[in-house]
Amino acid sequence: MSDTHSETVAYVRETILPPVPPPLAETGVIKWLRENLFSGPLNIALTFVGLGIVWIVVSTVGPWLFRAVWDAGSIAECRQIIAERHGPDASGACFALIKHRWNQFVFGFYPQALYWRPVLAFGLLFLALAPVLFSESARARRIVLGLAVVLTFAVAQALGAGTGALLGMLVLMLLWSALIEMRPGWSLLASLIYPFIAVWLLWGGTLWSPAMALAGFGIGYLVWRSLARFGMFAFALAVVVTAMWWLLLAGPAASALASMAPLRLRPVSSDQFGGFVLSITIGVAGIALSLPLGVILALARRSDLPVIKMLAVMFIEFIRGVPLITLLFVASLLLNYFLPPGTNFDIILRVIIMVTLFAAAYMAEVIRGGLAALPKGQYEAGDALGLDYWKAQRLIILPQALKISIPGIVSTFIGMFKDTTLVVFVGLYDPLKAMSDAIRASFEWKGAYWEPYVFVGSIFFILCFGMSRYSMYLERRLKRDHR
Amino acid sequence: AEGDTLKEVKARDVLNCGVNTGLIGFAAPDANGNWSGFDVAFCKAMAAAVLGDATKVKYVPTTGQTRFTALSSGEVDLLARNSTWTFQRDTDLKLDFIGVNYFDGQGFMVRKDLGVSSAKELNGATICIQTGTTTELNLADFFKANGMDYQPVNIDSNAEGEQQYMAGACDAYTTDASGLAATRASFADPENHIILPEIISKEPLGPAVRHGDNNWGDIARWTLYALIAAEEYGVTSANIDELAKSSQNPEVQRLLGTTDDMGKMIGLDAEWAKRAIKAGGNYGEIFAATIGEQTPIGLARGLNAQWTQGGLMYAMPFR
Amino acid sequence: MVTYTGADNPPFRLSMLIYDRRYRSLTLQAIVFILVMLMASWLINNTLQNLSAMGKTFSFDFLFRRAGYDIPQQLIPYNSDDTHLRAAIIGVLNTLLVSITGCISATVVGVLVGVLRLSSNWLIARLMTIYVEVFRNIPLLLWILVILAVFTEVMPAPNAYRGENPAATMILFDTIAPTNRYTAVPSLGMTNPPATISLGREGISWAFIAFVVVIAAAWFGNRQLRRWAKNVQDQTGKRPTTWWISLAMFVLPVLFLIWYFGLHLIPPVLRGFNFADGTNLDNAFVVLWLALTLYTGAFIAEIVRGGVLAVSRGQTEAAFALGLRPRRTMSLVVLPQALRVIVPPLISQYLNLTKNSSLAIAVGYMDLRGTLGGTTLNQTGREMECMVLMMGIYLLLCLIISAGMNIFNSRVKLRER
Amino acid sequence: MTTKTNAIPAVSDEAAIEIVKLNKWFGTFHVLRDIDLVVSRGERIVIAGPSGSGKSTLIRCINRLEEHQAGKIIVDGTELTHDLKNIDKVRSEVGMVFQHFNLFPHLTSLENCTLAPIWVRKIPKREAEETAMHFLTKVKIPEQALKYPGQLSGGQQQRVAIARALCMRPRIMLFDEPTSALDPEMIKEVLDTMIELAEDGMTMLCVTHEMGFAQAVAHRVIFMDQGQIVEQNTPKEFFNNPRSERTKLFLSQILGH
Amino acid sequence: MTTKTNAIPAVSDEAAIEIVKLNKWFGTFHVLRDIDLVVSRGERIVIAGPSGSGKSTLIRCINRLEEHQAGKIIVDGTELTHDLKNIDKVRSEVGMVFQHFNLFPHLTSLENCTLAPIWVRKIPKREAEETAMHFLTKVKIPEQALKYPGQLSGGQQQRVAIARALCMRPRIMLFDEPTSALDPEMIKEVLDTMIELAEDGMTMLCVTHEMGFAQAVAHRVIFMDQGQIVEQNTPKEFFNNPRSERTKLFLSQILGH
Ligand SMILES: Nc1ncnc2c1ncn2[C@@H]1O[C@H](COP(=O)(O)OP(=O)(O)OP(=O)(O)O)[C@@H](O)[C@H]1O
Ligand SMILES: Nc1ncnc2c1ncn2[C@@H]1O[C@H](COP(=O)(O)OP(=O)(O)OP(=O)(O)O)[C@@H](O)[C@H]1O
Ligand SMILES: [Mg+2]
Ligand SMILES: [Mg+2]
Repeated sequence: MSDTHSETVAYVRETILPPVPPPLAETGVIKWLRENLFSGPLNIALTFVGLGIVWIVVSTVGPWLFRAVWDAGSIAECRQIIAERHGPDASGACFALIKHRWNQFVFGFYPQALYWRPVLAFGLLFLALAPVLFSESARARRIVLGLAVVLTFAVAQALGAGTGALLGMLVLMLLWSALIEMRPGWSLLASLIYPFIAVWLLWGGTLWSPAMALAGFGIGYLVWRSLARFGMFAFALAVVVTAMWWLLLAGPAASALASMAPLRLRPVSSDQFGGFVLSITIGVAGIALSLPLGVILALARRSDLPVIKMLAVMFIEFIRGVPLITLLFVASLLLNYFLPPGTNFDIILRVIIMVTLFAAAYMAEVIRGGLAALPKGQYEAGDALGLDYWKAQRLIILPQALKISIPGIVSTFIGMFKDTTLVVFVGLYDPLKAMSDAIRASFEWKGAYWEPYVFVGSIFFILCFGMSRYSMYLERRLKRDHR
Repeated sequence: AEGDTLKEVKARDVLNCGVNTGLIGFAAPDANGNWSGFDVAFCKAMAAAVLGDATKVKYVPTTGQTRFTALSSGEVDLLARNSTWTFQRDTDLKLDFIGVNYFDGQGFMVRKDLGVSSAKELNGATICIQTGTTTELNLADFFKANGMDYQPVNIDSNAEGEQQYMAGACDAYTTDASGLAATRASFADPENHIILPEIISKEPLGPAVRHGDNNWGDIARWTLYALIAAEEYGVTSANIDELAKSSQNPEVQRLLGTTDDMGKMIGLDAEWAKRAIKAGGNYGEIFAATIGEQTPIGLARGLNAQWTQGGLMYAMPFR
Repeated sequence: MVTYTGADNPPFRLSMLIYDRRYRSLTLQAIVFILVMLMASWLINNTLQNLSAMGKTFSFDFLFRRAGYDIPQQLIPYNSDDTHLRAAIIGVLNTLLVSITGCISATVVGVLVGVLRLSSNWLIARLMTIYVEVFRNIPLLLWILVILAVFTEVMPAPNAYRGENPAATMILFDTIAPTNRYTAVPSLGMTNPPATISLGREGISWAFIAFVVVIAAAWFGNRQLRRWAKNVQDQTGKRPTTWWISLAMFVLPVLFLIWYFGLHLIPPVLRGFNFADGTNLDNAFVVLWLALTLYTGAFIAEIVRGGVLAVSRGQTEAAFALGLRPRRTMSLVVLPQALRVIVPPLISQYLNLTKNSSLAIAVGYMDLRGTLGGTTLNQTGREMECMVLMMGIYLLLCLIISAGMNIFNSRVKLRER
Repeated sequence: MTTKTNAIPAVSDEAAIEIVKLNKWFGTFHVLRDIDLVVSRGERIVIAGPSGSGKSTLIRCINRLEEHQAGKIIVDGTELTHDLKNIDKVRSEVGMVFQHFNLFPHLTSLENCTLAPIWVRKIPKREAEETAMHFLTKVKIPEQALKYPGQLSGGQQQRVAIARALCMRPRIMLFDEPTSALDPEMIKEVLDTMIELAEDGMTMLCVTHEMGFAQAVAHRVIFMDQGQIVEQNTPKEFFNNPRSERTKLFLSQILGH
Repeated sequence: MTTKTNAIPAVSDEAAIEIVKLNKWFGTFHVLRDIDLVVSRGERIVIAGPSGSGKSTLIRCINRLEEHQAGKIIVDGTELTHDLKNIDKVRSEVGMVFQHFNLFPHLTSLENCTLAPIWVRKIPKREAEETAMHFLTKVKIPEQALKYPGQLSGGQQQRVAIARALCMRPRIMLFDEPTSALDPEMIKEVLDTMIELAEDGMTMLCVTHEMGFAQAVAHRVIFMDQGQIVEQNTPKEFFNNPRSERTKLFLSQILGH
């Protein structure tokens, strides 16, 4: 019975049908429009609303941008030019303001002749970060390196750096790039030294001060290594020795060495910092310092020792529970109260301390997420091989956890970088408000509201958007790696 | 801290001077970050007196919020930031005002077309005011005393106040009369704005130092008097060197340290006052150069004229 | 059953403090604790020394002194004769006001934009992407300043509404007048006002209580109604149509009360320098609220989008294959799952918004920071006390928000193996 | 694999599904080309074919998870057009089981099974729960009724998915590779459930590569390649005596692995 | 499965592991109950038993991945107490291979193998690498030394894991279901490696259900159920002549599937 039935079903196709193109209504512009803009009454309405929005934006901002004036000595002159060109009621942007004062937005009151120093510090930042951030793809890394070197050099030259400075820059950057490509392991060490170079470049003075500060770490490390068999005590001793070095010997040693070979750059004091140089300095310092602190906090928060865990939780929740602005006020109003009578240090340094604490709490949460994402087996394998807690963390857990956390770290950084504008409220010259206000206080530019916002906003957008794209790229990559 | 500020400053070789973040005429950085203004001139005079070099000043911009703390916590050695001398600040805030360098009073500025000619007519008006200043308190008291209502618009900085006022976000802008004049002067159409005749408060502005270090307070106080006295005796930055050699006026001789060494009494050398005056000129010169009638700010001397001219500027005798 | 006590308990030796796992952790904790305590006492000692050197004390007396300054926007009565404490309370209320309204509107904006970003409409999706990226990548402070500038520069002055041929006209049937200092909106008036209960200086009108009671009752009734509807559905399979009953339950009593008290809107009128009779919403508040809404809204939009995308296509397909209509699929399948992904980051956005409301400083809105941490601090010179109090209050607010949201979160959490 | 050979019951002559000259494109890519297929009531069809040949797409067109652009699909007398009512009608008569189960993770197994009956069929809750328990018992996991999908093994989840589809009392069941996401031990559980269904005479279309299953229960095996039906035959003939070259190649691959 | 029957070499009398009245609880759940077990040097033991019977827990107690609450565990003369020094000593003498390999994904195979020798044993890097290559060659994947675990197949990963454990030159090896996460083709690779190890006379404790392996290399098979040792015997006796009812039931299940 089933056999008879089967006779009726048997079927074999002799010729394979070729694919044919879809009917006309299914292709081309018409289809695209139909599907993407006019696929239903709601969608048609939305499309018109969207067009309306675009029209409003373009018709208000467009002419203003279109009538922009780039060459004028004051806002009054700008208005006059616009009135001449476009009639008395026309309004237009006066970007002449930006042309006159761009350097203040970017460099604050940093001495003009020394602009190459922040530029170089910023360029070197990419060299320092490249081995960490672009370790995955050699091509991306080389592009970043190449761009950093060329752009830094070109910008420094355009800003009028001296020949000697230019030559030094070029040699330094090329050597460093070569190091990154040839000896990736060593270049990480160079990245660790970067902060000290940056401090020297930005603030100037003798190279020996940051070098001696750095030496403290070296000495501590040596002490620890040579006494490693004593475990925790070696570490404690190393900390003590390092602290002693900084407190007692570093200063005299630096001045002694400086008197032999000065290696001095012209000092620039903190109150000359402003604009984006200030924002980036605070942002980068904050993130670099908060990273180790965040790691420690994250480990403490995951620790099974209740006291340590509780302390970490208290710290993190406290910091995350108050606005950054109040912490900045603490930096400017209270920090001096907490220190021994008579001590007094730079407001930028105090702000960096507070921003660091602030970022560290957020960083700790990001890293905690990375730690939690690691399978338990990794910890167990470490234990089974006989690695102790710190070795297991350093060799196995943290390298993986930090890598997973990079996207979170980048977005923390973006948030923090944006927040650096708040330093205006403690009297520092951030690019957004303080600088704009300072420039607007002058007679020539009184009454120019929009132009500084457009300019500063665009720069922030470019920097932050770039970083967020980078973190998305990383996220995709990590997702792929994890399969 | 009651420490020896003079010693600290000398050791540091730079004077930390707290100034406004940007009030043109009084203290403002220019495009290169060079500070200038009436308050800044006093910082320079102090630096010249104490350190012998008027450029050895680090200007610490302070906001209305942070200024007193900056002083009391030792971040600045001297606060030269148009601050009003009040009882509470002098006592409870632990500051010492060392004198008055500008006698001011709070006033109102309105648009001419508002049709108001007296502050008493401002019932129900919207008024722009900087937060955290004595003006805020004076304003509340004035309207209360006159049984009037008003709507405050709080602003954070002078620049913002100007913006709001110009845009018509407030009917009146109130601050010290000097500030009003400066602001009005900077408008494209000063003729369309009037400053109402009422001055609703006394605003003696002066530099302040920390409470407790009397010697440092003396130095600041007498540096200010030196500037004022110099004007009284006709000592200017132009003729000072000559007068130092030739003047027969004993008061001038003592001031310039050619006879008595008064500097020793305050821990300085004999020529401290001479350097202070030379740095930016005497009081009158400073006034004229920064906020006087020849500048865009265009303030008249008024109360700030020498006592001999009918004003209140009166230096205590150097003897 | 044998009970086991620690079978091997070797006698205590000093070296066990380091080498025995149990004691070692105690040792470590003790050391860290002592270090932290030393650090804390060092800081406190420094502070005390510094304070005494300056002749200052640590006390909260100043809270009870006369404040002497006025505050533009107050939710409860206040004038310059009140104490600093009351000024601080005004500040807290203002912070709460802008935070709560901000959270609500940011959520609305965020959900709307997040959903529109997923729409099949190319243009709208692109516009929303631009909105999100632009707002997320530029500091909030800039948005506050720009919106402030828009309000002060673009909106007309109250004067513009004056005269025969005014330069500006009120919108929405002459009821709302946006100006460059405030937005004048109608206020509520009653022709038959009932008595008020007075509580010190604040008075609570019986009318207000009546409305609260009626709305609460309606809400409660609505819940019962839905429970009943669900029961009917469980019994018979058909869900009775209830929306018009619930609507009536809310609307009718409210209408009655409105009629009973003679409740009506009093439109703002230009009188003297300013609009009077209506309520003037301070621009400082409007600007801050708008900036917080738009800025946080962009972040919430991303969260919502992520949440919806996190529900796999398979889920909707399965629901469709079962014959569920798109609207039901959304409410029964997608949303319950998306919420689980959305809520935790949403909490932190609410926290951020609350904390960011302290940027009120840029527009002179008198929030907690503006009163206690601003003018009061400045007039009294009590940095330490004011900062401690202010940070404590912010911390408390944040803890309350996250506790509340965590309860909600634990209710939508998924059960896994 | 269970290869309990059962007498394949007779097939009614009524058409449950009628597909005529079905064509579908994704963009410009021609996925389904001139598909003609009539499925009788009670008939059980297994669809096989290499990856990307359009099997899933065909199945999904039948309950309109995908829209077709040319040709006709008539399910139980209702033609699938843009008419929403028709779509709803068809969907409530066609049950579907997915490769990845697609259970609703926020609902218990029981709630997964009662959701659609309550909201689509408007059946009282009590009754819906009884039906659900009946089918959960049928797929042999009544004890998992109150657990959440996340707490079940893959095989159990797929069985809940089958029960969920059955609770709508569909006349036709579609299976899209129901066992390919499962571990070997669990495949058996699910196939057993499906065989039992087959014995009840349900109309079934099943995309699968489980040859044992095909031989045990299918009336017809359809072999698809490049969006077209290349060969169809009884399982026995299909496996023992494939006619087209492609079929031979394909069989040699899957039997080899 | 390879069932190369090799002459099981004689076992020394020295005890490598001595477990006395071991008891362990998870919370209130009693996982291990009065376990007594002596493993001689060179002895190879296979542990079998139903899921949840405590096999893994027993193994993990031996290198203190889990803490026991009562009883004694003496490994190579060192008793496991809370004393960290003892724990370190034991761990460096006991190698462990996990079901899911737990290789370090950010290190190459070679680095995986040299990590512990360098940082725990403080062996110079050069020397550690030589040892590592030696063991990688022994597990037959010297050519994969510079690859990352993510680039290896499951079987290769497990062999790297074995090499990693061997590089510490342990006297005792513990295996916890080393093949159960692997595809059938790869199981053989790993078992072959383990058999080779066995031939070298390594003391081994292995939780596994691979009966072929047990018969080929084990001196003893231990059967656990509900946290206790229910039966132990030579492989031959155990499989052909189980005594307890439970063992019979268990054997019928695994041999059936
Ligand atoms: N939504 C879609 N858009 C574009 N192309 C698609 C879409 N869905 C499927 N395709 C393509 O259509 C073709 C047929 O897909 P289909 O899923 O029907 O194949 P299949 O026979 O089920 O394969 P498999 O055995 O891998 O499941 C494939 O080439 C696939 O890439
Ligand atoms: N960390 C833990 N906390 C609580 N209970 C646990 C824990 N680890 C294991 N158990 C329980 O202890 C019992 C024994 O677990 P164990 O992993 O030793 O079993 P097993 O014999 O290895 O089983 P399998 O063959 O499934 O691996 C199980 O019931 C398990 O649920
Ligand atoms: Mg498919
Ligand atoms: Mg196990």
